Amino acid sequence: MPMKTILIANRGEIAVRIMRACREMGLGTVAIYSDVDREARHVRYADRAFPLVGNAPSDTYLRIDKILDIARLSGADAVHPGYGFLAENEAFAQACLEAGLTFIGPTPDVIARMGSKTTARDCAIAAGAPVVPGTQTPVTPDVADAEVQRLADAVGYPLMVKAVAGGGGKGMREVREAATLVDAVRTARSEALGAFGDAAVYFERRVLRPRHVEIQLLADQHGTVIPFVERECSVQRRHQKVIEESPAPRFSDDLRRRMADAAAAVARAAGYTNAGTIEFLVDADDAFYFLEMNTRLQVEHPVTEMVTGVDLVQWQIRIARGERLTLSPEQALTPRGHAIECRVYAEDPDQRFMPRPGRITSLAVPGGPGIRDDSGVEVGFEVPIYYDSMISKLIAWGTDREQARCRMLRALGEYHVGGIPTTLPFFRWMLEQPAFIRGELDTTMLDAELERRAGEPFVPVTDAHLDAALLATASSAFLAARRATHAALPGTAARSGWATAARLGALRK
Amino acid sequence: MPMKTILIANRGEIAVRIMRACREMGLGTVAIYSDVDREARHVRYADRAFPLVGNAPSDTYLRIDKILDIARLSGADAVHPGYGFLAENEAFAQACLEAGLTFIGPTPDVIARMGSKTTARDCAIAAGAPVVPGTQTPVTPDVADAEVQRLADAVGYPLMVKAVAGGGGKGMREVREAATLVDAVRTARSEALGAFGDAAVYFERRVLRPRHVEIQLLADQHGTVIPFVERECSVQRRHQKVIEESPAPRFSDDLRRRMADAAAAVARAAGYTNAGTIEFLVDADDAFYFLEMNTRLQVEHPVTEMVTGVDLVQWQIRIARGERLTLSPEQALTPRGHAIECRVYAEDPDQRFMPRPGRITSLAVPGGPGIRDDSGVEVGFEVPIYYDSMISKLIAWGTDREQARCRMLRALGEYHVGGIPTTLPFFRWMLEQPAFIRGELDTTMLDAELERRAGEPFVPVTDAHLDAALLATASSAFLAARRATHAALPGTAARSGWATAARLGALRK
Amino acid sequence: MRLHIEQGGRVRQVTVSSGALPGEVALHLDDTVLVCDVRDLGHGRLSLRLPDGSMRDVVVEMDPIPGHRTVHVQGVRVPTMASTRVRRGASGVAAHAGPLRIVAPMPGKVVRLPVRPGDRVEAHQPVVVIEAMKMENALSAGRAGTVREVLVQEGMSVEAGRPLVVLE
Amino acid sequence: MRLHIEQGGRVRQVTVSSGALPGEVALHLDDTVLVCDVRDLGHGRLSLRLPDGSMRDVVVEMDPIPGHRTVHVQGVRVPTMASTRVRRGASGVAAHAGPLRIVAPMPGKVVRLPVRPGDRVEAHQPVVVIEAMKMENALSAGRAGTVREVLVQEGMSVEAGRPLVVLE
Repeated sequence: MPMKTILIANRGEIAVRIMRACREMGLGTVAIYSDVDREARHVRYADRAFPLVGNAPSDTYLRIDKILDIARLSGADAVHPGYGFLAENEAFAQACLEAGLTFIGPTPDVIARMGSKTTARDCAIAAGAPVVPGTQTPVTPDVADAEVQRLADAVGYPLMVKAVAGGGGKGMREVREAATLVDAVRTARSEALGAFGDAAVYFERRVLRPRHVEIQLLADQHGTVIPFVERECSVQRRHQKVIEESPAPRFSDDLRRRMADAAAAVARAAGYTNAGTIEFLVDADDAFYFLEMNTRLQVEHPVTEMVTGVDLVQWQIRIARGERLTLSPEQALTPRGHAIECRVYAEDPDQRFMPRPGRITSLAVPGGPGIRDDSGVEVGFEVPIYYDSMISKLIAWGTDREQARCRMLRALGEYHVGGIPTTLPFFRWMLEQPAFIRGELDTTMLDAELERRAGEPFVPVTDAHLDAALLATASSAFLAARRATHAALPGTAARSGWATAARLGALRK
Repeated sequence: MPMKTILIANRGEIAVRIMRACREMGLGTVAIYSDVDREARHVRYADRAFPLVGNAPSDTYLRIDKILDIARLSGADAVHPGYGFLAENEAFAQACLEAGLTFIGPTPDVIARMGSKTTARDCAIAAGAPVVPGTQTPVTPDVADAEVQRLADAVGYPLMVKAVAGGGGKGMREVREAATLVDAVRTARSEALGAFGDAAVYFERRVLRPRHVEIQLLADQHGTVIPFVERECSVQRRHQKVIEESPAPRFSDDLRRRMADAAAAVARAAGYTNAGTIEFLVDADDAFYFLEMNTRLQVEHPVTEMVTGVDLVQWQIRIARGERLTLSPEQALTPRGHAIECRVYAEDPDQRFMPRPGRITSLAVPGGPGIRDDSGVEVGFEVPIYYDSMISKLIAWGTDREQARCRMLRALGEYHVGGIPTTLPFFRWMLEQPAFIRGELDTTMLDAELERRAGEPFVPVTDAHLDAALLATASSAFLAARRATHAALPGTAARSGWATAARLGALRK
Repeated sequence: MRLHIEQGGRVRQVTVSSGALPGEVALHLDDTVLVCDVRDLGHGRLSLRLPDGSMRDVVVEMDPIPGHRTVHVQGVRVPTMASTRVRRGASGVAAHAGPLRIVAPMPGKVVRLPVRPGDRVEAHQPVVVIEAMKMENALSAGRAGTVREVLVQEGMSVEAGRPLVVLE
Repeated sequence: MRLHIEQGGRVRQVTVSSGALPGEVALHLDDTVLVCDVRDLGHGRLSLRLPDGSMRDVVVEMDPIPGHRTVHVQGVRVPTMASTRVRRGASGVAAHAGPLRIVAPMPGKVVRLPVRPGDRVEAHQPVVVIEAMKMENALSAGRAGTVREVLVQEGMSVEAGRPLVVLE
C-alpha cells in the first residue's frame, strides 16, 4: 500500500516542518486544528485541514477519536504525531494501526516500553548502559504518602521527581530534602496528568551539575540502527531546554563513540524502529548515565540535520513505509561544522519568563548564510493561551562553534517580533555569556545565574535606545499629524535642485 | 592597521550579504545609497548610511569620487565592491588604495590584466589553459567597420561579440553570419559603455551547445591558491544566468580536478589574490576552454558556500587583512550534497521577461530545512527602474541533486511576491523540465525552448485557480461590505453551542 | 450581496451571504451553494477553506482600475473583475474592438520609436522600445493595424500605464 | 508641533517641524536641533537616519492606553508616552503613589489566590497564580502593602489587563 497522504496530528512549527518534508516527497498533507488555530500557519500550509472543535488540548489535539475520524474522512493513510500531544501515547499509535493507518514512529509496544521511564530504565540496564540510581517501578497516584516518602528516602537526596510519561521538563521537580517531597510529588502528578494524561511519577538521584547530552538515532524495520553525533542540551531553564547544539563542546571522539554505541545497544534491545533519542546525563568526570528515551522526533532535531545533512523527518517517513536505511554510519557520527538552535518562546524574559500570548503585529525573520528558520507563526497570528509558548526555532550553522555563535547573534539582531514579548533578548544575552562562549555548560548553570540576576533586564535600555525611541515617537506623531492634513507623503515629493545641491554640500564638508 | 569598518560600494541583496558577514565578524558597516534607495534594505541594515544623491548608476554607484568622499567622512578603512558597478574597475581599486583604504579584492593591476577579456586570455594561454579561438586584442570603438569585419571573418562564424569589461551577459551578442556583424557590434558597444563605462569588445568563436562551468577560487597574499568544486551555470536566458548549481551534474571527479588545476594555474600566473572565478565552456566531449575570469565575488557564490561550508565573503575580508588561507584544499574540492540557486528577478516571465519595477505590496519568503534566502528587498519597497532587476536569490541544499530540486520546488511554492510580477513561475516550470531533471544542460537550451513556447504561460491558470480566485473575490467584496456596516469581525465572534455541535455533526457524517 | 465577476472573458453571477457558522461565507453560484470558511488575514490576504477541506491562501490585490483585482492563488496571478452592477457594452477584460492603445507596462525611457503615424504594422511587430533596469524592451501590438498616433518621443521618460502608440 | 514625551519617568519637551529636505524632520530638544531623515515604511515601521549617518530601524506600537507606545529599537522595547498637552498630576510611567492594582499581564485562568483582603504582603510575595500556556505564573507586587481588594475568584478566566488584586 503506497503512502500518499499524511495527517499531521500536531500544530505550530513542527506541523509546518513535517508538511515541508511531505511536500518535498510529493505526499499530500492533512492538518487538524482547534478553533483558535483556524488561521494558524500549519492549517494554511496544509493541502486540506479539518476542525477538531474546541480549544483545550484535552478537547482537541489530544482527542484520539476526533483525529481518527478526520483521518477517515480525509482519506489519509499515515499519521505523523510530531512531538508533544499524542507523540508518545501508545494508545494513539495502536488506534492508528487498528484504523489501518501507518503510524510514523515506533510500534505501540516499544512506545509503551520506552515511554515509561521505569521500564525504559530496565531496558537500558539490560542493554548494559549505565543508569542513575532511582525507583524501579512507577509511583502511581494510589501510592500513599508514607510509601512515597520511603521510596524517596531509599533513592536519597537530592532527587528528581519525574513524570513516567514525561518530557520537556513538564511534571518534573527537584527535591532537596525529605520535607518538601510530598508537595513536589503532588505538583508533578498534577502537571503530568494535565500534560500527558498520566499522573504516575518516578524518583531519580540528582547528578550534581550534570550536562544533558543526547544521541539521536534512526532505526529501520530491517534491523539497522544508526546513531548520530550527539546534541548538547544543557542550557535549560527549569528543566526546559532553551538552547541546543551539535556537536557538544569539549566532547572527545572517544566519548562520542562510546555514547553512540550505548544508545544503539539500548535501541536494539528495545526493538526500536523509526526516529528516537536517548538522553544521557554526563557528570564532571565525563561518566555518562542513561536518563530516558524519547520515542519521537525532538524539538531540537534541526541541529543534527545541519551538521550531518540528513533530513530526519524524510527518513522517518521512508522508514515508516518500509525503506532500508542507506545512510553511512560513519557520516552520521562525523559532524560537519557546528549548529546552534534557539527556541523562541512567547514569554517575557524580563518578567521571569512569564508566558505572553497575544497577537503578533509585526514580524521580521532573519535569513542569509547559515540561518534556518523553523517558524510556526506569521504576522497577524494571535498566539493562543492554550498551548506551549514556543512560536519558532532559529538555527545557525557555522564551520565551527564560534562562527555558528556569531551567526546566531547576527540573526538575533535581524529578528523582530512586535505585539508580544519573546525570549529573543534572553538569547542575545545568553550567547555572550563567557561560560557559554567557552562551552562550559551544565543543566543547573542557567537557573543559578537567573537567580543571581534577580530580574535584571537581559538587554539593558541604554541612552542610545532612549534617544532613538524619543526621535521615533516625536517623528511618528508629527508624520501622522501631517498625513492627516496633507494627501502626499514626504518621501514621495520630488527633490528640488537646490535641496540636492545643499545636501551634497553638507556631505562634502 | 586593524580593519574596523567596511564601506559596501553596492546595493541590494549583495550589499546585505556582505554586511551580514561584517556583523558576524564584528566589523562596522557603511552603506551608500541613491535617492530611490533611501528605504532599501541594504541602507537600513547598515550601521551608518550616506547619500550619493541622484539615481542613474553613472551619478551614484559608479561615482568613485562620491564613494571615496563618503569613505573619508565615515571613517571607513576598507571597501567591498560586491559584484557589478565598480567591482571590476581597476581605477576604483587604485583610488581606494591611494586613499589609504583596503580594497577587498585583487590588486588594480590584476583587475586590469584579468578584467580585460583579451589580456586574460593571453594569461590563460601562458598558464597552459585551453582557450576558444578569438581576437587577440580589444576591438575598441575607433576600429573601423571594415577592420571589424576582417577581424571577425578571421575568427569565423558563428561567433560571440563580448564586452572586454563585461560580465552578466551585458554587452554580448551572438553573430551567426557576416551580414549582421556591424549591427551587433554597435549594440554590444553601446550596452558595454552604459554598463561598464568601456565600449571595447572582442570576438570569440561560438562553441556549439556548450555548458558553462566555472571554478571559484580563493587566493591569499602569501601564495596559496585554493580552487573549489565547480558551479554549473548553463541555464541562461540571453547569456544571463538564471539558475546555478554545485556540483555540476554529470561531471566526473577527473574532469573536476583537471579544471580546478587549470583554474589555479591561471590564477597563479596572474598573481591573483582574494576571491575570483574562472569561467570555462565545456563542449559535448567534455573538453573545456577558458572563457574569462571574474575578478570579484559572483552572484552565485552561495551554492559553493552551501556545498563546502566555506563563507566566501568572510574569507574575502580575512584575505584582504592579510590572513593566511587555512582551508583544506581537499575539502574545497569535495562537495557535500548539492545546492541550486534561483535568481528572482522583477520581470514578467509571461511577457517575454519584461522588467517590471514597482512596489512590493506583500511578501512571503520561504524557510525551513535546506533553504537559504539572500534577499535585497522587503515588503513596501519600490523596486527602482534604474538598476538590475534581480531582487533576491533563493538557494536550496539537499543531500543529492534531486532532494535539492524538490526542496527548491517546495520553497518556490511558499514564496509570494505581491505588487509586481517576478520570475518565480518560470522557476517552477524550469525545475520540472525533463532535461533539467536529468541534468542535461547547455547554455542554448533555454533560449531554444523559450522560442518554441512562444509566450505560453509558465504556470497555466487552471479551473481550480479560477474557482479559488472567484471565491476569494466574492468573499473579500462581501467581507469588505460587511466590515463597512459592522464593527466586529466574523472570526472573533464567540461560537454558540449549537453551531459547534452542528459542525462536529457535519464532520462525523 | 449580488456580484458579477469576470475572469478570462467569462462573467459569472455570484450571490454571497453569511454562512451558519462564524467565519463561513455561502456563495450561490449557478445552481450550487458553496459554503467556505473564509478568514481575512489583513492586507488583502485571505485564507479559504473549501467545502472539501482544501486550503487556499490567496492575496487579493486591488488594481488601479476600479473593480479590477489581481488574485494570487498558489503562485498564479488571476486577473478578476467584480461589480455589483451589470456592466453595459464591451467587457473590460475581453474588449477587442476599436482602437488599440499600447501603454507602458513599466516606468522607463523611450529609446526607439520604429513606427510613424500611418505605418501599417503586423501582429508582434515592435512599435516602441523602452529601457528599464538596464534592459531594452520592445513593445509590440497583439494584432495587426495602422498607426494612428504616436504619443511620445525618443528620450522621454514615461510612467507605467502611459499610452505610447494608438493603432486602429 | 510641540510634544511632551515621557520615558523611564523623565519628561522631555520636543518641538518637531519639517526639515529643509524631503524626508527630513527637525527635532528641537532642549538647546539642540537634530535633523533626522525619517521614512515611514508603514504599519508603525520607521527608518531613522540620525545626523551622524547612523541608521535605526524602529517599530512604534500603539498601546491600548491612549498616548502610550512601545518603541522597538535594536531589539529593545522602550515604553514611551507622547502627548501634545502637559499632563497634570502623577505621570503615567513614573506613578508610584496611591493604591497599586495588580493586573493580568496575559489572558489565562486564576488557579490560586494565596491572599485575602487585609493581608499584609511583602515585595515580591505572590498574590495571584495564573495559568496560561500550560505554565503556572505567580504574580507578585513590586512593593510591600496591604491587600485592599481581591477582584477575582479561583477558576475564573481573565483577559489581559484585567485588575486582579488591589494593594494599598
